[in-house]
Amino acid sequence: MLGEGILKGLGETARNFVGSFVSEDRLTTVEYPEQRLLPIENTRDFPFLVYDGADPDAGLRCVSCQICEKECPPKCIYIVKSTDKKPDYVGKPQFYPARFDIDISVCMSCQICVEVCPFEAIKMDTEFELSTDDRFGGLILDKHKLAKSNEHFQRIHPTEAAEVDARLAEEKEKVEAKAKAAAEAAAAKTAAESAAAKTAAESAARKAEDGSSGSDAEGVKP
Amino acid sequence: MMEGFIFGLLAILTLVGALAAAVLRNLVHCALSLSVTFVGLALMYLSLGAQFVGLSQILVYIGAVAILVVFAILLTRGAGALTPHRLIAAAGWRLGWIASVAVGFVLIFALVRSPLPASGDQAAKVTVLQIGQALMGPYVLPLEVVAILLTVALIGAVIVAMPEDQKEMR
Amino acid sequence: MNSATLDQFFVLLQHHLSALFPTVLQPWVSMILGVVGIVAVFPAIFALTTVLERKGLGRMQNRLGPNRVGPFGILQPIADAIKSLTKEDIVPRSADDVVHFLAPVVLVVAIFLGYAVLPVGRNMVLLNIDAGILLFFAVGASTELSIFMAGWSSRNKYSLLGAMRAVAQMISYEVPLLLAAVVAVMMAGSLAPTAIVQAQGGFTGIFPHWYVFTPWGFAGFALFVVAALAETNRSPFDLPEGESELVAGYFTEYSGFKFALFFLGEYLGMMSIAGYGITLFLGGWGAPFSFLTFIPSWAWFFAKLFLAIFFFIWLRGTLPRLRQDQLMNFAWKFMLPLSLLNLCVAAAWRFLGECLGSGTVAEVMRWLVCAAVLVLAYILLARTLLRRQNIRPRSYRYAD
Amino acid sequence: MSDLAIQSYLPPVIEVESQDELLEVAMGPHHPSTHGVFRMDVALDGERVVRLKPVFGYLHRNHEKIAEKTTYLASMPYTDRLDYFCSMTNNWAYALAVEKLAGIEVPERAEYLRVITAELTRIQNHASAIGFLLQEMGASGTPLMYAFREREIILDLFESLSGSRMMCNYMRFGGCRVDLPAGWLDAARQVVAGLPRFIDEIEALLTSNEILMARSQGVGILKPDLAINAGVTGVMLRATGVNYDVRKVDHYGIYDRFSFRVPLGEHGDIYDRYMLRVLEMRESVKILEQAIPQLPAGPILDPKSKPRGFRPKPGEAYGRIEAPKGELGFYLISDGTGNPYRYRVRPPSLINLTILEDMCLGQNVADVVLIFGSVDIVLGEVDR
Repeated sequence: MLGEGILKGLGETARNFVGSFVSEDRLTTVEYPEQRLLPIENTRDFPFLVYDGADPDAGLRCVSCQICEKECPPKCIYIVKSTDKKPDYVGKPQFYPARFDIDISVCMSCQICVEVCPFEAIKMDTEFELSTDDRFGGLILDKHKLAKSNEHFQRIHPTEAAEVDARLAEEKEKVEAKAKAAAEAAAAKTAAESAAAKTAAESAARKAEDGSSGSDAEGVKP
Repeated sequence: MMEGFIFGLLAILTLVGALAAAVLRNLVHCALSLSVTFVGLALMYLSLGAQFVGLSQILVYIGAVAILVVFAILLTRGAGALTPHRLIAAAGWRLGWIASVAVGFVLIFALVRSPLPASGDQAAKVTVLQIGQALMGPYVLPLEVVAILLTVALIGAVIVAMPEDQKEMR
Repeated sequence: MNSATLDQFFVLLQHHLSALFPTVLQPWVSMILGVVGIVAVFPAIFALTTVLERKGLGRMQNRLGPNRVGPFGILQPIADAIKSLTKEDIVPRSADDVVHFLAPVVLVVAIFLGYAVLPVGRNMVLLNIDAGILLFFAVGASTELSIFMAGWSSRNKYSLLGAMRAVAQMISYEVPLLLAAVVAVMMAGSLAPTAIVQAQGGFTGIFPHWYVFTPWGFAGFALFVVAALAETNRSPFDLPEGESELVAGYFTEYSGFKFALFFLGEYLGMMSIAGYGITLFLGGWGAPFSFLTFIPSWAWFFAKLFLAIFFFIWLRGTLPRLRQDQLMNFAWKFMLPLSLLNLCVAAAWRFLGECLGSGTVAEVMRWLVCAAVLVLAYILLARTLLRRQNIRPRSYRYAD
Repeated sequence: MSDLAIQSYLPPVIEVESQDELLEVAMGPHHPSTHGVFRMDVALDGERVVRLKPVFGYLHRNHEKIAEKTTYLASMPYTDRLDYFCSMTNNWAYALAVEKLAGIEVPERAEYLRVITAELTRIQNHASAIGFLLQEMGASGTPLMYAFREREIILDLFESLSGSRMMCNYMRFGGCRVDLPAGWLDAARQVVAGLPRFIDEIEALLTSNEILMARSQGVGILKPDLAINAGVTGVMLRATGVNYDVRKVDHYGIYDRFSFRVPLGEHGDIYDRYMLRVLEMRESVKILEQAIPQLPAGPILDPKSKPRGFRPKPGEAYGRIEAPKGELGFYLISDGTGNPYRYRVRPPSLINLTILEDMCLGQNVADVVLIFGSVDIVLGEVDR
């Protein structure tokens, strides 16, 4: 009560002063541009669009369904749907975004677009050094700036990307199997119509087995 | 030669300060000019070799009296406002002149009548130690009387400044 | 170079340099050299202090402090100087520009004057006058006026409040500061700083005769330190510039180089008051142990100065600030009675020394009696004051 | 609590000798210690406060109206930005309200995760509140830096869990958004193990400091009856000695499963508020020490809940929790569409701030910033 409290406090700051020379715990700052913190896997900053393969235009997963545009809380996404269609990763013809802009000066990094996207097309980036001297134009990211490869996604969020890849592969496999089965069925139908020979039917059945095992092998590959 | 020059400078400083204190319109400026005068006087004492008196002059007059004056001005709300636009001599100036002439006469009379040493250089060097011994020896009674007077004044000031309700309590 | 020449290195340098000039000019040249020395060395220490303060505070707060300009940020003050020199000098339109301009100048000049009688080493004092301590207090008192000028001329409520606070605080703490210093003056029997340092020059065994090692000296030193903190507006007495209330106190409306001058004045004031504290109680330029006397006297002085500055920084890193009325209460109800008592104890020490003789038992007796009186008074006074304000540690109940 | 009669209330009037002698000072909106943009028009008689008018709204962002125009889910990230120090508890309060409205059950594991994140939030909020209070007191940032050191560690946990340090947006109607990443629980255990050391450090630095005691004891006293009448909650209310903690009163979540105590003050001054924050941090550590080992396995989200097309049946609900700053409530009315018909936040910061003038009148101007700091507000929540 008579000054001990002040002395105790002085002792505490002295401990921290000395401690800052010997202990990591007591000197927690990181000298930013030269040193960086280890990246945390779940970190989210601003959204980007995922594309498969090498070509950002051809491989873009986005099918321009505009769900994210609608669900975005601050309404920072602007999408213009294409008039034509292009094949998606399973080969099905889909619309694609003719324009896809995100105003990251408005975006609040809430990740709701990622949650609502049924096509795994939009994901959160970890890039945060986005300062620009153009306050209006420089902070609007268009389709080309937003498009980043699946490899990038795999690098920044390995766990999530692995899950997504597995799910997509499974879906693709399902679709392919279905398509193959449909094709087989159609082929079998025509075959049965054209030639009612028993041997021909047997060979067709054998072929179908081969095909399914082949698609299995394909599904494991990625 | 050198002494004369320094004296001249200090005299000008002191006089200008005093004049400014008398004629400036803004009261705070007047107070600040007054402290310039105090500094000039203190420097004069110092140049005459009276260290203790000179330094006490600074300590007491700059450190306390000047501050007291500006505080008094501020607390009586005269600080920001300029005094009304009129010449210093406008109202009551005759009285002022009479007073200053009278004071001047008294001072000159005192100066003329007091026996001065033949030359300024002859003044004995008085050390702080000697002043202390004089105050504690032959002059101890006046010193104590002054001390009691000041203490009484201090207590009186406290009582005047005390809020009414507290005064009644005591 | 033996230790004696090293000790007197700067004195000899001054002599040799002034010997180059004709005899008539020699005293002048010698004086100018001394002034140049002070004007060069102490602002340099000020520059170093600013960066040390920021780094030291940073270390206490688990961070690095300035580290960008030069190696370990040591050139930071140069960057700061360039910044403050090139910044626009803004004078508020309604400000009283003459007074506004004069305030920082008066402050810095007055504070520099205080260094004239500060002995920074053996024979190293610019002006060896009888009433040196008095000069220090005289110029210290005149800084108050410049602070008032700054606050008043800015025509800003925060500035004026800050200046009023600062002046009231400095006047209040000048009394205990003086009374605490008087003890050392009494014992040394002189107002001259050099004489006071010499009076503390001897050694018993390996320990020096510093005043701080006596009960009255320790109490006087503690009181001096507290009053010095208040006098220089340092934490925990930094209310005049308490930014959480008054933005920046009396220099709110200053910018650029004038602001830098206030900053300089503040730190120079802190260093000069620390220097006088060292002179009065910590043996000035004397070595702390008899076997360390080979180290030059000026090195000891500056080492002690840096320690004192570090202590100030340390306090700043730890303590919150007091409130105005508490500050005043502390000055008048605690510091003043204690320093008056300390004066009596010092006198008693002296007479007890004459009465009891010089044996070891008598020494110890004297020591114990004086210490007991001071400690008792401290405890009683502090207890009473805290109890009257109802300040005590508390315990808490819990609900389940 | 019931023995405190509710009376009609008139604010105290401080008598002054003359109105002309008053000095009017506008503290803020750009004042260093107004925690953002807040203004106090203070009338001073010398250094004594005789009138204080709080002016806020500089940070008004239309939160409630925006929420009524968007889907239920889209409001979740907006709640992060109310009290941006404690997004986890904001999320929880909103999720709780919607769960009540729609009758959604929360899985066991998600309840535990909510408790863990909420108590971590409480610790970092109280630590920073103490730091800011001492900053106001002029402690040159040391306690604040220590508080931020611990806060960073806790925010690291939040980032690795939810992806963001402050704007977590972690909770969903019927659970939480994502499950724990690998190694999170061990990291959390380590953090919790280090917290008592930090609280001891803060206490050694501050609790027995005579200057802190002198500055805060007997300053800014709030009387319990006024506190209750004004609807003050949280630490502010408990410092007056009223035993009211929504965790104990409302039995929300799974708080009944943990043993913890509610510290109570008796003077209602700044020191009590400071000490209560310290003691509550200790209690939160206790809860965390119980909750982390008990965390069960299982789903984290009600399987019936879906992100899109959420339409609760018509009705109304009020969900409230003990947020670090007091009782945080969300009142929702649904008309069966995808947007709430009415969305109302009960912000503890705002309601605790309403008695600012009562606490400040007659005090020294230097204490005003201190009293203001001891309320612990975030302007984002006050202005919404």
